[in-house]
Amino acid sequence: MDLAYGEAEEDFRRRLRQWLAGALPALPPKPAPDDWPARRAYDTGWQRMLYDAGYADVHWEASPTLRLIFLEETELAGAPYVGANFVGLLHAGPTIAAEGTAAQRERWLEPILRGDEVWCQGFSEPGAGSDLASLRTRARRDGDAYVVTGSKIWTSHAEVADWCELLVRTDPGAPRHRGISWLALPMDAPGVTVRPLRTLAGPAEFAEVFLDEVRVPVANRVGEENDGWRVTLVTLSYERGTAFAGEVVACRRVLGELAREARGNGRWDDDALRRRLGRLAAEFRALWRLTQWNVSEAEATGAVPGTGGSVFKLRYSHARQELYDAAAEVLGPGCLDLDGAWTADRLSSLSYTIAAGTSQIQRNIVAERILGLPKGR
Amino acid sequence: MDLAYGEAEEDFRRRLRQWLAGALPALPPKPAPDDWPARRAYDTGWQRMLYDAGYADVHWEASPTLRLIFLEETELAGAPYVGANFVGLLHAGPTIAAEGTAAQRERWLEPILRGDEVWCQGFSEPGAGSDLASLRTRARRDGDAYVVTGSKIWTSHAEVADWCELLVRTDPGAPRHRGISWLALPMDAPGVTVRPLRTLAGPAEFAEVFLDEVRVPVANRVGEENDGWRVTLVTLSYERGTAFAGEVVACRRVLGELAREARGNGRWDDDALRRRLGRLAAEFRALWRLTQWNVSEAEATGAVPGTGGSVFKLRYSHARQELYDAAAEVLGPGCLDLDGAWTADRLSSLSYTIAAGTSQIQRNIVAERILGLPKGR
Amino acid sequence: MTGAVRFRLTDDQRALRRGVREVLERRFARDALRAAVDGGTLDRGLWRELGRAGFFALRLPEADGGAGLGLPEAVLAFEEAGRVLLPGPLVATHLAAGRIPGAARGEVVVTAVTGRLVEWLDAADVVEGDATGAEPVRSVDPLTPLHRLPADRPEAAGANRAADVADGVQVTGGAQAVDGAEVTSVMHAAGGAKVTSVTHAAGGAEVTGVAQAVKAACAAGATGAADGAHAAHLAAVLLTAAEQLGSAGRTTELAARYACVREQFGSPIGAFQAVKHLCADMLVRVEVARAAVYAAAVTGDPVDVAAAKLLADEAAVRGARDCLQVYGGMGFTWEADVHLHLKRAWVRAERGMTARVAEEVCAAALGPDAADHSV
Amino acid sequence: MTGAVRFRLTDDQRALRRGVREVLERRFARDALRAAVDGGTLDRGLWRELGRAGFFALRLPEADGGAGLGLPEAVLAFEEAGRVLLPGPLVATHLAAGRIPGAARGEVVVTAVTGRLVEWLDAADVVEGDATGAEPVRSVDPLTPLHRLPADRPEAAGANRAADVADGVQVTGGAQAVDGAEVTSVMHAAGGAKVTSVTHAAGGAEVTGVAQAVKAACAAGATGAADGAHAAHLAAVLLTAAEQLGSAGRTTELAARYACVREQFGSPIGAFQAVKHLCADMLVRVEVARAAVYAAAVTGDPVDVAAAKLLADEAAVRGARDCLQVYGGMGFTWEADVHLHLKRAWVRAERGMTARVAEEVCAAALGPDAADHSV
Repeated sequence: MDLAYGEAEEDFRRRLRQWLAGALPALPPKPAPDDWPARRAYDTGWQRMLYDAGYADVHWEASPTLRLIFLEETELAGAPYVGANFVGLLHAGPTIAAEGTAAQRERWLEPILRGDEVWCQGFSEPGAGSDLASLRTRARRDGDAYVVTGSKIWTSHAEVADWCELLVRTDPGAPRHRGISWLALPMDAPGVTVRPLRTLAGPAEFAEVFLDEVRVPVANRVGEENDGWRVTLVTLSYERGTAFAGEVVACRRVLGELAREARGNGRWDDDALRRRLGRLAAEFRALWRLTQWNVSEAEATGAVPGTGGSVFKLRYSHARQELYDAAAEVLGPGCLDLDGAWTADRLSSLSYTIAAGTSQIQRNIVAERILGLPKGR
Repeated sequence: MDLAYGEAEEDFRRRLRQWLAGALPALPPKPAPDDWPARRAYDTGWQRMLYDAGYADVHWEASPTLRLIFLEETELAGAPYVGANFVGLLHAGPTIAAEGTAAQRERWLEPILRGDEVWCQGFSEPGAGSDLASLRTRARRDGDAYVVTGSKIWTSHAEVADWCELLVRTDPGAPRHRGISWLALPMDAPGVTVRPLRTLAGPAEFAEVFLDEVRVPVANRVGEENDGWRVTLVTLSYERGTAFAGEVVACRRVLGELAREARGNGRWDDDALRRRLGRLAAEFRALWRLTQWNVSEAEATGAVPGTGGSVFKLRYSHARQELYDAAAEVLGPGCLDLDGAWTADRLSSLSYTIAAGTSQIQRNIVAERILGLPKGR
Repeated sequence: MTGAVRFRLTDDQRALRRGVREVLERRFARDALRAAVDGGTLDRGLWRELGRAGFFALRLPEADGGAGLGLPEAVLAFEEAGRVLLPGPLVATHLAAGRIPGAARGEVVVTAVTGRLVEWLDAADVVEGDATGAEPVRSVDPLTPLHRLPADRPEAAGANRAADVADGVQVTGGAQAVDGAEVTSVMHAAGGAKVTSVTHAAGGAEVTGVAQAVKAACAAGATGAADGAHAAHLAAVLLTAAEQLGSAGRTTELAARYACVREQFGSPIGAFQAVKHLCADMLVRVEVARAAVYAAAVTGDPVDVAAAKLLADEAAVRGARDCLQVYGGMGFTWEADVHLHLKRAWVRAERGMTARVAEEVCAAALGPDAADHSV
Repeated sequence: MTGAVRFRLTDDQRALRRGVREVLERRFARDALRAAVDGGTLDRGLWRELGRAGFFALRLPEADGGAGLGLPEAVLAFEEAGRVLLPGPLVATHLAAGRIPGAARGEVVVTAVTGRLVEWLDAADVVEGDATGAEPVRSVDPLTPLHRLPADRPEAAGANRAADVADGVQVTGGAQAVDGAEVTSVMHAAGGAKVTSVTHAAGGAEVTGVAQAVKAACAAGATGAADGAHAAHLAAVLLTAAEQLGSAGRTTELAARYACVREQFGSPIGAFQAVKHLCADMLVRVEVARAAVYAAAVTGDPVDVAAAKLLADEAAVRGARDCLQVYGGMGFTWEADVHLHLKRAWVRAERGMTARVAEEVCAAALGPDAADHSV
């Protein structure tokens, strides 16, 4: 049981920190929040800087520990988030790397790393949320192409993406999990329509994607036909306990800011609020330690305990919402100001117990797969 | 919408208050908590006093409003609880009154009212708790008697009871709810063994009752053979929104005592604890109003809203546990003293979310019967 | 008078509730709601219709053109308003009826400074309290435009602190104004125009008329004014609680309805206990809050009012949160109404009396020698 | 040294945990637990066996007859103790090892005044801190006899307040005692016998020996003594947290196991989401608390220790409560072990550092200019 890092890791951290100190001032100004093309350019520009400095593949090649250090240091330094590169770097890329042919890897991986191509994700559908395997977007084989019809929702960055990792039903007669395939859809193909999806947090990066008889070459299928569910699980289990590492660092920073604000506006003298912040501080300290624990296990065994992070996500989602509720209490009536410090984050935090597996689904996973409770009911 | 009482009610309250002022000082000293025969004598003695004063049948004949006033005033005056008379007055008695033959009513009702006979309840079994209809205690017909074998649990006052309202399975082949009958079991019948049941709160009034080929006359069956489930539901729905009325009054008194204690020991200066007590005060105020609401509805329509009190019980059970957790915080290390003011009540409050329908079962009832959510799962 | 306790709706009250619901269904159906969300302006036609329907004059004596009803009836009307997310400074205008000409009939829109916030300042013809220097805020709630008083203004800071113990309509501010010195702080129109700009309000109320009305309201002397202010404050808090109650009831219905139709894993999600129990707990919070709000309307007791606000705030905020969780991704979209309930509930939780203050009021009532029990 | 972060158990640590678990399974199986519940006395044979197994001497240098291990290993051992509800003043005796002769080998039972409470006073050979005037209390936990200091004694009140910020083993009390004037306040035997009564302790340690040991512990001077006291306090808090963690893990296991076998409505109750999700939340609390407790054992940081205590207390108390709910009526019986976990968790929550104090410690660390982040 140790929290010290090895020399190589500390060296990596030192060099990264040094590089960040030089690189960040050279960044262009941040684009407006809803200027999607400018945001794409900003995000991919940052990815290109990482590429040139040798950090582009930190999510793919580096050990979980180095990845953890990368996420921690970039967050501490205020570096840009992965942004529009998210799906390419953390979902589609790893899937292609693991399950693609040599030609597919050749075609798609390097452009992701260089920030040349942006991917989005076409998994969820209006009727298939928690129950993803009930997806209905249909792909009919026609010669050397699939003809795809259906719709997807919650597709981030769809407006500016070049590719979409798409789950489609290729065998409607098979059991739910057995008739699904994984396709790389070129977003400029005829029949693809993208409609921005406004959320309760205002205009966000989400969109709906409508597919009307879109032809996708069979060569764009990764994995075997009807084997897409397994291919997807490979993607989902790729993450090595670091999924929210940067966010936990950020939450701890926010907590410090809240304490400063509360000290300034007098709310700090309220025993209840002050101790509430203290409790959250304990919470996020523990979540950081749990991240390090999961990374250590992943490093040693290849697997993240708590069934791939469900334990972590359950607690973190809740703690993040608590954090922004506490922020509202610190601000008092100021919490109603959309331009206020934490209002936008409070709104977006509302999705945490829903997105990427609701807390209800995560509890099922924890109870059934870790505690061995029976399925059903 | 009104919270005023009519003249008749206010008159009832005045006379009751007057009577209590005279009657209570005449009570014998309270018996030791685990001297069950003495407690029986004390409880039945009190019932006899009520009988002589004309209040014995307040739970049966009086309007829900008068019952509410009775519970409120006796609690405020510090009168004895219903104690060992509970099952007779509030379960078995009303069942016999509603479903019994003239002879049965003649035989059993008056002794209950006079405090001459004590009843206990033989419903739950070790294997049949939340799922009461899965009970297995077997009654085989043999001439003019049933021969009963099985065991019951959570039978209060069994050691000192004369009668037990017993649910038995008379037709093992029928669907679960269709093969059950309701019997009045004389506790001195051969084959009845009572074993006190120790709880986490120490020795309490609970017992297990073992039945080994006990002969119960068929004449002791209330309702038709195999119709016991319906007969039982009659009992369960008898209560008219007043089930916890006295307790809510008592909880509000405890809250006042906690505030006094906290003011004395300095904890009142803790914003968090003080406001916690304030929140509980709001809670119990509202629960008292909800009681009055339910009673008013019962008075007007004959039915308690919130499906017979499930809404009330869910919130009250939780609030009661919160109350005693707050008490522990007021006491600090003193909360570990079993002889301390609220420790025993804290322990017994732990049963509230379990007994008489767990909170999980109550939520099912509320969701399915009030909100119309589908069954199953 | 031998009746039992009748803590339930009378037939008249049921009829009133039905009537308000019908007006709102006709004049503020879902398309009107979404139009209000997109538009952001106050519908003066709707306001006048509310006036005609007696929404504002409900508690005025019949002699003064009102319905002569009481707080319980007002609470029922505001509960309905909360259900459909009816926008506008409803509470302030209702409280101004009979005091500020035109308010009763919905011809004048009245808002009030509460704490450091003013709702619907640009749309209001009359502002109660001193809104000098208030700056527009990009409101989290698309149905409630907000202005905020500067934090560094001493009075505002004072008001903010005072708000902590006795928030609400600042009638004392109005009383100051009758001196004529700070009339602009009482009257307000877009652009900071002087008091004469009130004449642009429908109904043509005049400055002196309004000022005299305010004066009259305070004429009973310092004690009377304080009592009146206190009563008005309590009413404002309680009517806000009633709106919260309506919203909480509505999100509970929405969640239950969605849980019956949305299918995942081969059955309606409402068949899963996790969803089912979430909905059950929502309903429990609504019913407990309802008992508290209705009782406070009957008694008018300050502690009952504080308890009502506390429980109704919680029912509304947590109800909207849980409804969002039941809706899942769909609840996160702008098109679903869930977020409107949540954001509005946040606004109302800050209005009049916060949870913190309500808890203190309830705690303070736990007197040292209090057998805290009132029938 | 190119290894990655290794915040996980080493093979040696796994072996240690297994070893402790085996000893406890052999010497303190369920029948022994229930015998302890009924008996209420401390099993000196078991105590010595714990001593022989190195439970108390774990952190003593090997030169002094210890195992030369650190806080992480001690935490693992105490977690196992918490799992099986091992009774006795384990923390105080462990902390006395090497300082009070006989403690390391389990030949002497050492207890300590923490706040206003003393656990196992009658059974102890040595008491650290001033227990003068302590009165027996009918303890809520059948596995932890308690004495309580009078509230009106100024020192006790002081200790109680001090306890709020730096509770735990009151080594300063011990330091006073080396002057010889108040020796009885350091040493204690049943009946208030003087210090010589320590000779009745197994192992025959002598008064002067003990007094000198205490003196030696404080010899490093005022600063050193304060540091030592602080370190001992932190260790006491952390080892208590470790016991809570063990208890929380155990109640989670018990609940899950019961949910798999108990059937109602035709299936195991663990198949119902309500029960399933209760169990899942229990496990989450355990794993988050585990990360906090283990990390605090590695860093020894006071804020990490406070966070660990806070989260472990919550995991233990709520875990036992939820386990009771899963057990239903069966959990309410004396025969089920659930209540023993709950009551013990309540006792430990009051020991060393309460949630209130832990929250304050964590809040205070949110420095005004703190980018509160330490790798």
